[in-house]
Amino acid sequence: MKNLITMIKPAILLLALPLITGCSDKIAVLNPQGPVARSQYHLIIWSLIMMSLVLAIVLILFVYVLARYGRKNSKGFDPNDTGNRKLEIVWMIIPVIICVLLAVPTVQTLYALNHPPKATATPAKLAGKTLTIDVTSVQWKWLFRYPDQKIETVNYAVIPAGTPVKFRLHAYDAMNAFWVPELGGQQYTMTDMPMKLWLQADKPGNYDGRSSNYSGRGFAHMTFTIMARNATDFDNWVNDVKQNKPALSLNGYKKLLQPDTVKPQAFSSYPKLAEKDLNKAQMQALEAGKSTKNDSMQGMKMDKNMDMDHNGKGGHHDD
Amino acid sequence: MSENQNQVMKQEHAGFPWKQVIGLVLSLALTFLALWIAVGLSLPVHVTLTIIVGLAIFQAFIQLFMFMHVTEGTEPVHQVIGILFGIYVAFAVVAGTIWILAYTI
Amino acid sequence: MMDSLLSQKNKSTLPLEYSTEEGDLRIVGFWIFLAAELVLFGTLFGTYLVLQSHTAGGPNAHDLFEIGPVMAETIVLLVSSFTCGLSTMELRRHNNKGLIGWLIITILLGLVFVGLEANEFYTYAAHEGATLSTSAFLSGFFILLGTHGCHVSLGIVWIIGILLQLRKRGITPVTARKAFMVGLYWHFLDVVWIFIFTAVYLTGWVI
Amino acid sequence: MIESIKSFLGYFFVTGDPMIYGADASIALASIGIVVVLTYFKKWKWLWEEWLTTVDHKRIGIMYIIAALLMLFRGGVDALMMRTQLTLPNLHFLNSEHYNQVFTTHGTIMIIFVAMPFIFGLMNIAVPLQIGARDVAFPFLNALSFWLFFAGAMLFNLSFVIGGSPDAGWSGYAPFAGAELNPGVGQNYYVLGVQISGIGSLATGINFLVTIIKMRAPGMTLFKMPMFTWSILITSVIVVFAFPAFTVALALMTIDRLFGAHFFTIAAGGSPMLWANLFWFWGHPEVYIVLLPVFGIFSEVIATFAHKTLFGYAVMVWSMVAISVLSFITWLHHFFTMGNTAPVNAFFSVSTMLIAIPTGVKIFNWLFTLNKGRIEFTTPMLWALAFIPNFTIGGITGVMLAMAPADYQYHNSYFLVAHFHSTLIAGTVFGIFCGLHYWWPKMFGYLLDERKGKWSFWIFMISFNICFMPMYFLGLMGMTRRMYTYPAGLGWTPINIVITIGAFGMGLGFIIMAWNIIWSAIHGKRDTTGDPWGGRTLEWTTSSPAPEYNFAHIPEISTRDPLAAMKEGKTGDLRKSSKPYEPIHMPNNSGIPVIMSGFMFIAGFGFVFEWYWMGIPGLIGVVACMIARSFVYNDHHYIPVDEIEKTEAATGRLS
Ligand code: HEA
Ligand code: HEA
Ligand code: CUA
Ligand SMILES: [Cu+2]
Repeated sequence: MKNLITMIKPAILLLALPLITGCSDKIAVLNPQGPVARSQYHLIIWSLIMMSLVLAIVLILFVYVLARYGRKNSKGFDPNDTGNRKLEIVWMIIPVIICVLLAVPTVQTLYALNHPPKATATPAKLAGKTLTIDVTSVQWKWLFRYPDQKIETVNYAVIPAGTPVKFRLHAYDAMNAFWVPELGGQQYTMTDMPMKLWLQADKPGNYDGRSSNYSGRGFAHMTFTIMARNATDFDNWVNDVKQNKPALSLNGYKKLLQPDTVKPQAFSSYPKLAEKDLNKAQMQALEAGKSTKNDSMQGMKMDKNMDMDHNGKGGHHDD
Repeated sequence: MSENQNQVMKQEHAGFPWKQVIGLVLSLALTFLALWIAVGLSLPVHVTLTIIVGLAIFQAFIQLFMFMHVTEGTEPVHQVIGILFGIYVAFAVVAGTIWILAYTI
Repeated sequence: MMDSLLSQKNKSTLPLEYSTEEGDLRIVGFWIFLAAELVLFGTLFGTYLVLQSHTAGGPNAHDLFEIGPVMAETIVLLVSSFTCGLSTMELRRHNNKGLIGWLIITILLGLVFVGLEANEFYTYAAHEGATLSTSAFLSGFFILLGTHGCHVSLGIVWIIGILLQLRKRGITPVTARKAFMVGLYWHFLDVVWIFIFTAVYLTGWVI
Repeated sequence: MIESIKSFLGYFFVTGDPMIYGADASIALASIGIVVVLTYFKKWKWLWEEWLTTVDHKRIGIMYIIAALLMLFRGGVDALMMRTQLTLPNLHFLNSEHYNQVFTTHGTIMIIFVAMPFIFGLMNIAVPLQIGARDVAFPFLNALSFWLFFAGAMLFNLSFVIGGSPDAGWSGYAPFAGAELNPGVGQNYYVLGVQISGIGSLATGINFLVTIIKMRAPGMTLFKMPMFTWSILITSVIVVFAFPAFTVALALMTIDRLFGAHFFTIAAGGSPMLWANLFWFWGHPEVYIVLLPVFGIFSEVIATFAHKTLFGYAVMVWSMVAISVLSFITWLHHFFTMGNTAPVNAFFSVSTMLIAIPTGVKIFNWLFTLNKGRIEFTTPMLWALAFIPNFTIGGITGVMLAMAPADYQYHNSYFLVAHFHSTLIAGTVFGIFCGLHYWWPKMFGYLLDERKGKWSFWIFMISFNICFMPMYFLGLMGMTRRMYTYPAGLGWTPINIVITIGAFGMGLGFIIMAWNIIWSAIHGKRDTTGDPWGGRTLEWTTSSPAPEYNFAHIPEISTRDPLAAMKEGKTGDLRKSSKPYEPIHMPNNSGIPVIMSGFMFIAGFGFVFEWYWMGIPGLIGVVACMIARSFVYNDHHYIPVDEIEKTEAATGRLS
């Protein structure tokens, strides 16, 4: 039964997956380094178990019928076996149950992810503190703006470990998606709709991020690094940037907005204009001296905490 | 003898086009009613929207039955199911799009 | 109801347009086509409703829509649907003259409608500077109404073609089918207009 | 002057790439070759009368399949180019621009110009025969659908050498695909080429819906129809209701690009996300459009070669109905990560998962059809069997993707790429190969060679697993789709090497299949009985290939699987009838479909380049053809009795 063996092989591969995860930290999604990624990881493992079960049932039946009835003169041939209500109900009910078992944690996780993760940083005075970073995707780079620290970085961001970080996501031109697999799942960036993504790193370390939504020529190089540091290192880094890095001039900022790939950089300040989170069309209107009025996607509130920006002009509300 | 065949007979021989006239009068009445509710009254927006959409659907069914004879033909069940499925999908695309992209209007 | 839907196999009692197999097939096919059109317009409605508030600083529904012209268009179209219904009735009576007469009145009303709509568009463009590329709202508006208007215009051309054939051949199973189908089409466009009236104009005034 | 001509040519023809010059040259050579051969053998008239103007569903089906096989070749070469580029990190086999065009054309071609036409081809061939009809409801429209598809496909493919290919992915997301960020003609080719063939698809949907509900042989009630016919009925419903949304989406994008509207733009309040919404409103049902028909094929093939009727017929039907209803309310699962509220994501997560239930019902019913059967391992049966485990993997990973919070981690990664190839290849492609081998004798009168068929099956199927199973891991390792290259040191390299090996293995399998087709045309076993497999349904009661009129007498049936019932002696002979023949009423050939599609092509090409002097006359030509058609009253002819007698005698069916 050569054919059977080759058919089973992929299944074995899939079943072996949870085992492999133990020994390789290269599988980023299965190597969660923060609470958000971890809750998704639990969901993934749970679904893998259920799915392995389904696959196992199908494979066992498959192998059985082929082995038993695949021979030239197998016994038990019965052309009148054309249906069986009871059996059919069984294989309707079991998938229903499996779907319920998958749907419940799915919906729970979905709602849970709307809230910031619990801070784990010590000392205790850090608890309850969050950090906000405004992220802008530009063809083909990532701009990170720290509205509270008033600094800006390109293609990398430093965050305090153990502290929930709220990334507010915008796009200047094409859609992209902001993904740091070890810290948690992705969100799109869009020109007309600011979105948010809570992430948190358990411990200091560097985590690779990349755009996961295709945006043109330089898309493959649209990578960044999220560097988690402990609280004091983070503060030191902020001070260092403030003191030792150049300011981002208006011209420099506009240059960054041109489609191109660039190296990681940091700036001790950013121009006022950057705060407005203009998209490409608004920027062009501004340059041409026209009004920058544009409509954002009204009503698409991700939750009550986040007010949408109805006229598309700066003005963030902090919660 | 089914109801529809009777209708066909009636239409072919009756003198006055009652069905058409009633259809017209009803549509005009409903149109003006909707206009009055929308512009003349000042009910809460959601109430107004619900009522006028309801009226529009009612009027669409008048056209469908009074003028278009959906239930006529050799096997009208086919076109009735077709239209119903069309309504289902059209509803999905309109309601879904609004829900996803602009549910507060 | 269901019963009568299923039990109409008996062709002899049915009107002429169903008398040939081909006629029967085409009418069912046309119904399915109309159901597909329902989705097509549904998509345009969804698009319009989502973009309705995206006026980008340009004129909005309140600035543009006026009750007078809109009601004129609506009444003309509703009446044309009525005259079209009368034409189908004459078809059933095998009265070719009546059929042709009502069809002509229908297309005249249709032409008035198209004229009114063109005038409406022209007014918006000329007086308010509202064009297809002013804002997403107006893109949605012009394309939704334009698609409907194109359908009406196409309907007019189609009716003219049928009138020619009716004059030459009289009422035959084939021409009867064509006249019946164009009637369905015309009523369908009326249904679409009812929703345009509601979702575009009334809603525009309400919000 | 010379300069301006030069610069025009530089803009018109794609330049600067040896691969493209190669394509230019081979297109020119192939065209010249075809013209020379046709002229030399004086075949122009034959081509025009027998093929280009035909309205015969069997010939249209064959033309669909030939076109689809050619497109599969093109899409496959695209795939192999991508795989070559991705074998190792930092390769420069393709540069970024070129790679982007290649995955865009690969995806679009495979879905729209391979999967769809292949299915349309098979259903054209089999459905009228299975229901005992002489043709489809609207033969003229059928020809028009084919030629519109063909015009769209040619227009799309032209982009490779003239003007430049689209490069925004097969899903063409705004705003990247809009005029602002993507000037040039590439995206115009995409919107117009796909639009033209889409209109043809919509017409096909209506045509087959009416054919199946109205033209079944006497006695064949809905619940006595063969399962393939059922699957096409339901697929047609999905086509009819999904395509209008796509028509609108493409039209709006065209208007944005050509006439400056703001549906999906960044500026003036346009909503890029609206494109995604409309695209997937069609896009998700589309995957079932290419899947349900192959479910039908598998049902036929599994029943035939297990020598049993299908297990749980009624449930098989109702599960497809359920899938068609659900398929319209799950589209958002393609953009869970676009900032939807939790209730929205929750609704679409659950509605998506629900599809697993009817699909699972089908899987188990097939397994129980095999149970207590007498399984015969023919080539079509192998494809059908391999489908079951391989597709299940694709399906369950689909359910994993349906869990929105988990999808935040899979979306747009190679996990997704693996999922959809597992469903599209193990489902659709295995299915069309299965149907191709199964109905081949009915199409051409000879069988494909079993030995070569099995070789190509095993090589293709094993390579498929080598190619796509590792992609799941690659996705979890963080590799995203649509990357033209990747850096070393992430652990991705070994996996990519394996994948590429698998891809070339699939190419080898495909070459063997092509060789099999050529070889069998010359040496293949002829099918003289019309029933080479021991079939169960009506298409096997007529001769192979079927005569122009399909059945000399319209068969009357009283059971499901009428041919099987006849063989068991339960009913009378379906092949011969003692009744005298009557002249058969058949539709006339018409040149209008091909001419009209030619005008459509011209119009499309004109609009691609925004040459309205060309586009508008093209459209006028289309309308003129329509008007001309509406005045054609005399479009049928009769096949005389003596001709029928001659044909029937030749296949030994004269009683
Ligand atoms: C033929 C094509 C095909 C088919 C059949 C499917 C079937 C399914 N697909 Fe797939 N899908 C695609 C083609 C297809 N898909 C494509 C092309 C894309 C990507 C497009 C792009 O972005 O370019 C995609 C993307 C895609 C996504 C988006 C992911 C993302 O972008 O992040 C999702 C998410 O929910 C999804 C889910 C599903 C599900 C739940 C099914 C279900 O129908 C599967 C049902 C089948 C089974 C489950 C197996 C058998 C069942 C049993 C044995 C019963 C028991 C099982 C359970 C109870 C679980 N698909
Ligand atoms: C039915 C649909 C279908 C089919 C059959 C395939 C078949 C294949 N696909 Fe495709 N694929 C898609 C639909 C399909 N794909 C879609 C929709 C996308 C998304 C596109 C997008 O992102 O927009 C995609 C994307 C996609 C990617 C991701 C690209 C990226 O995101 O960067 C990859 C990468 O490996 C890939 C690989 C393959 C391979 C190796 C095959 C193999 O099965 C191919 C088998 C090979 C052949 C049949 C070759 C035949 C030709 C020869 C043998 C000729 C040999 C001659 C010479 C070498 C000169 N596909
Ligand atoms: Cu993105 Cu709303
Ligand atoms: Cu989907």
